[in-house]
Amino acid sequence: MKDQFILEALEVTFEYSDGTKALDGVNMLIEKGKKTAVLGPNGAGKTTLFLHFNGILKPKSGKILYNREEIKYNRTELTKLRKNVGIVFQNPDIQLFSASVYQEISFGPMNLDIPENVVKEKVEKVMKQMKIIDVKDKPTHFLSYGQKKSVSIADIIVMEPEVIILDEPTVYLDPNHVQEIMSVFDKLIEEGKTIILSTHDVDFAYSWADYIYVMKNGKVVAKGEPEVIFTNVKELDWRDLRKPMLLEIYEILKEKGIIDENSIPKNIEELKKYIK
Amino acid sequence: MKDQFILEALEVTFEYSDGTKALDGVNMLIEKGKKTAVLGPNGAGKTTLFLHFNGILKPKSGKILYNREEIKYNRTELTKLRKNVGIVFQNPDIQLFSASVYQEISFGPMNLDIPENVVKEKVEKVMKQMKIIDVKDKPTHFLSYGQKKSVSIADIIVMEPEVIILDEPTVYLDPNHVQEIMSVFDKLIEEGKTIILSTHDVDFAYSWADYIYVMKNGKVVAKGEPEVIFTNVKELDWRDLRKPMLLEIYEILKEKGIIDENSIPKNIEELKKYIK
Amino acid sequence: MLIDNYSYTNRMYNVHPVEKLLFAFLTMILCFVFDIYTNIAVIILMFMITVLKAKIPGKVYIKLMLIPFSFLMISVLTIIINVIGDKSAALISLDIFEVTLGITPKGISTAVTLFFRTLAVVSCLYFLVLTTPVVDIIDILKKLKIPSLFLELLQLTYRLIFVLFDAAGEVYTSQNSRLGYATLENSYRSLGLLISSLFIKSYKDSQDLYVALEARCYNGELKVISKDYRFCYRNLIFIVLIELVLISTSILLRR
Amino acid sequence: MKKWMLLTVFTLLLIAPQIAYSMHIMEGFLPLKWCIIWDIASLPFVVVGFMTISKSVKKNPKLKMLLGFAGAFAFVLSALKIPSVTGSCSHPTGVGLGAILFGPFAMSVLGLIVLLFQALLLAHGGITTLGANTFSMAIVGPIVSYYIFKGVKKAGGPNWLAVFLAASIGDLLTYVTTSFQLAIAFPAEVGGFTASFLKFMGIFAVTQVPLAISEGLLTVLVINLLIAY
Repeated sequence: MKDQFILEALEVTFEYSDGTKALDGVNMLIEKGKKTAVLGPNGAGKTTLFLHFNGILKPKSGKILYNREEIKYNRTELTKLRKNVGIVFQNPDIQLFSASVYQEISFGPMNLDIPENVVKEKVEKVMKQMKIIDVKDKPTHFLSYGQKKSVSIADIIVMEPEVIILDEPTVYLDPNHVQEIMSVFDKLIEEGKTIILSTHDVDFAYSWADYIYVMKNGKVVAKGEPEVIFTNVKELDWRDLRKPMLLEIYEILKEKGIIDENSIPKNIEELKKYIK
Repeated sequence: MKDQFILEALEVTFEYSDGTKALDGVNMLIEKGKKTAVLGPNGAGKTTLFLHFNGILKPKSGKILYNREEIKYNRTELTKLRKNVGIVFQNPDIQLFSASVYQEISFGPMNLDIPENVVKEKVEKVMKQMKIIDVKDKPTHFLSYGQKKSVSIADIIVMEPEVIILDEPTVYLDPNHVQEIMSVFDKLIEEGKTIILSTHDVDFAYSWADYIYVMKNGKVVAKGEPEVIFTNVKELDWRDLRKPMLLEIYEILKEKGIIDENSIPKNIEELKKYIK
Repeated sequence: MLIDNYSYTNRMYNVHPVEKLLFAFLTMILCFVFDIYTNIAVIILMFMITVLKAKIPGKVYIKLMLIPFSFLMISVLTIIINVIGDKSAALISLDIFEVTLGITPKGISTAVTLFFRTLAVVSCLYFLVLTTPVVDIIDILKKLKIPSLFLELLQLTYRLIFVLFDAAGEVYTSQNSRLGYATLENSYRSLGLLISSLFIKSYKDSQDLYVALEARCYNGELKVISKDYRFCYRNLIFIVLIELVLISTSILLRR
Repeated sequence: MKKWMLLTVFTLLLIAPQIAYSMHIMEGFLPLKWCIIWDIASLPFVVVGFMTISKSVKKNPKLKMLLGFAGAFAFVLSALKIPSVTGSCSHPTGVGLGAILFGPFAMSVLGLIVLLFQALLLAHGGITTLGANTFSMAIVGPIVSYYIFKGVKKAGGPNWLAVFLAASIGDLLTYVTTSFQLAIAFPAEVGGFTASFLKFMGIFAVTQVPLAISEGLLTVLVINLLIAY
């Protein structure tokens, strides 16, 4: 089963033009069809790494593989790669360039030389999916922050990428909106897409992700399944990372003998079930 | 004990110039020396209300009281009010406007016509307090998000206000940083200051606040002490507000008879203590 | 921004933008060609259409009409009042030092014509901008074969105006909260800081925007799909009719 | 009669501070002939500016986004209020600042874009007077500012002086151009163009000189802060 990894960063090192080392020998394997969360403090290199995954940045050394093949940095190959690996940036205000929601979303597919009538269909479909069909005729600057975020996600989904990378998608959103967006992602996962996101929210990452990477100072400092990474990894620096609350409580309950050793809960429902 | 409220909003209504009703008869009493959290979805009117508390916005009807006196909107009175009621805004990326950290923090006290050497002392002191002394001479746009946040808090603390209002202070910060900031606030509370903050993070609000207000659509829809508001208030719309995880788990444990009815834990340590 | 708000929410939002543009510009030309009566008719006509058909509140419309009024008043008065040699030709005159200032009948008639023509043309502009969003206007320009780089700059500028406007607002509020505008001296300093930080932010954001577009396969051209509009023949006939009525009555009433 | 005159002068003074809002020649004010003449006069400058921009954008695609931001920046700048010594407020033109930051060629195109949006979004200026306003504010002003800035620097003048003179004289020459445009379109009955020009200049001198100085000071402040970055 060697073809399960859709994206791979192998020993990737990157320096910004001012000499700051942003990535320092990063290895990261992204499993196809899975939910991967990247945790880590500000400035750990998460965004820089993401920009490598669709060829915006080129590693100084090391390589990036998409579907087991090293990516090439010529225009045709890059367009193909960027069609398949979409990035939703953190601040929708900077990602949105058009005052019209409709035009904004049509930008990506238009660059792929898809016929106009097909683009129109795709745009309509994705607007329904993201529940922004009612702001179709509104200018971008009329939208709330949450709506802008939805548009910026639609921007990417409309291109039907295989991998969707999200930089801090939950920041500034209210819980209600976070849930709405997450249910869209769940559907995408069902369709076989791969999702990678960075976040500061350990509780969220713990119960959402299939696999977690922790980065610090341009390095991967820990990786593993959520239950494993937060319980077993000794070398984690807990000053940067809080333990998920659920896990802390689980450990207390385990200590008091109320819960079984082997049934680590991923959410509250599971916790309820596991308590003797 | 009638003088315990330092800020009061009484039946405050506000409309933006385009006619949107942002506040609709808001009543909010802020107790002196206490920690108040304001919860609610985006667009609920939290920020608009905060801008009333230091006189940036003037209510269309209703009134704002500071120290039991209705605030007046002339220059001298506003200056006094704004010195005493400081607001730390949400996004430090946008809000900081100076070339250097020192210049940024000294902006407020300089406007208060404090002699320059005194300003210098105050700025140094607050930089130590916020642990940003090592970035003193750096341009603000070179800082990490977390450092920018610390600077934006220092901006306000340096003016030594009686009330500090924070709009979503924990968003996008590392857990480590959140804790650091919170310990600064704890010290301020010990000194008798009053702190108000808005947040989306119910877990955080639950264990941090002395008193919670919930806003929606420009109205206060619920208020009370944390333990009370999340357990007793039936009419709360739980689509907008999640129950704090600790409380959910407490209820499960109570149901299973593992924890006592009357010992509602406010944090994990308490939970640990209360489990039989 | 008031005008921008209404351009998206008015009742004529869905009318084909070319129809609206045609109507506004044809009428504008008539304002220049014909005399004061035509102009007064246009002022009334545009008011009626904008307020009754597009449902722009009358109060808003009048408030907007007052914006250019100070320029109009000053300029018209400057044109009316002249240094004159022959006092007898003047209706009113006044000696200040050695100079005689005065107003002549001819001056008044020029000024009155100018006054009404200006208001009439302004009414046409208001009809256009209050009913037609900038996005649509840029779309029309696209059909006029204007170089695409220029249109892309228009498109970007329009969007970014609001981004920077919000940013400027946030900085202003933050400065105001910290007493930045308490005195005149403070105000200058604060405004200088605001402008320079806005410039830096613009520069940084432009870099980030480029990266975000690159990630969506940007290849040097901002290709997008425009909204579909269909011409409405009833509207077109209506436009032709109104213009014809304006032209014929203007010619007939002219001696 | 004299009372009536005094009243007029009084009203004039009352309105005067507001003229800052409207130094753009308003929509419909110029006769059609002059609208077209100024359109034609502006065109070559805009075309040259546009070609310069085109060439640089081809070399550096990032520049397009930067120009978009620059246009938006200039627009937002002109919507800010400068507090004035007289207690009233005025709007910076940004002519000098723009010319120093972006150069006079780019400013002809950016200026045109800003003026178009001012007409469409704020009803300042207009479509028929776009050419005339472009000529005064996006061509004459920036060119004058730019060469004064370069000239003073070359002569060894300090930076602040170069910036101050560039911004304030650029501002003033914008008004002079506007006066010229109004005077040539509306010559006085007696004295013709010259008399009319002096009249408009007189009005502008009263209202705009303090504003030009304010803008000069502000521009110095901004440039100094930018250098500090």
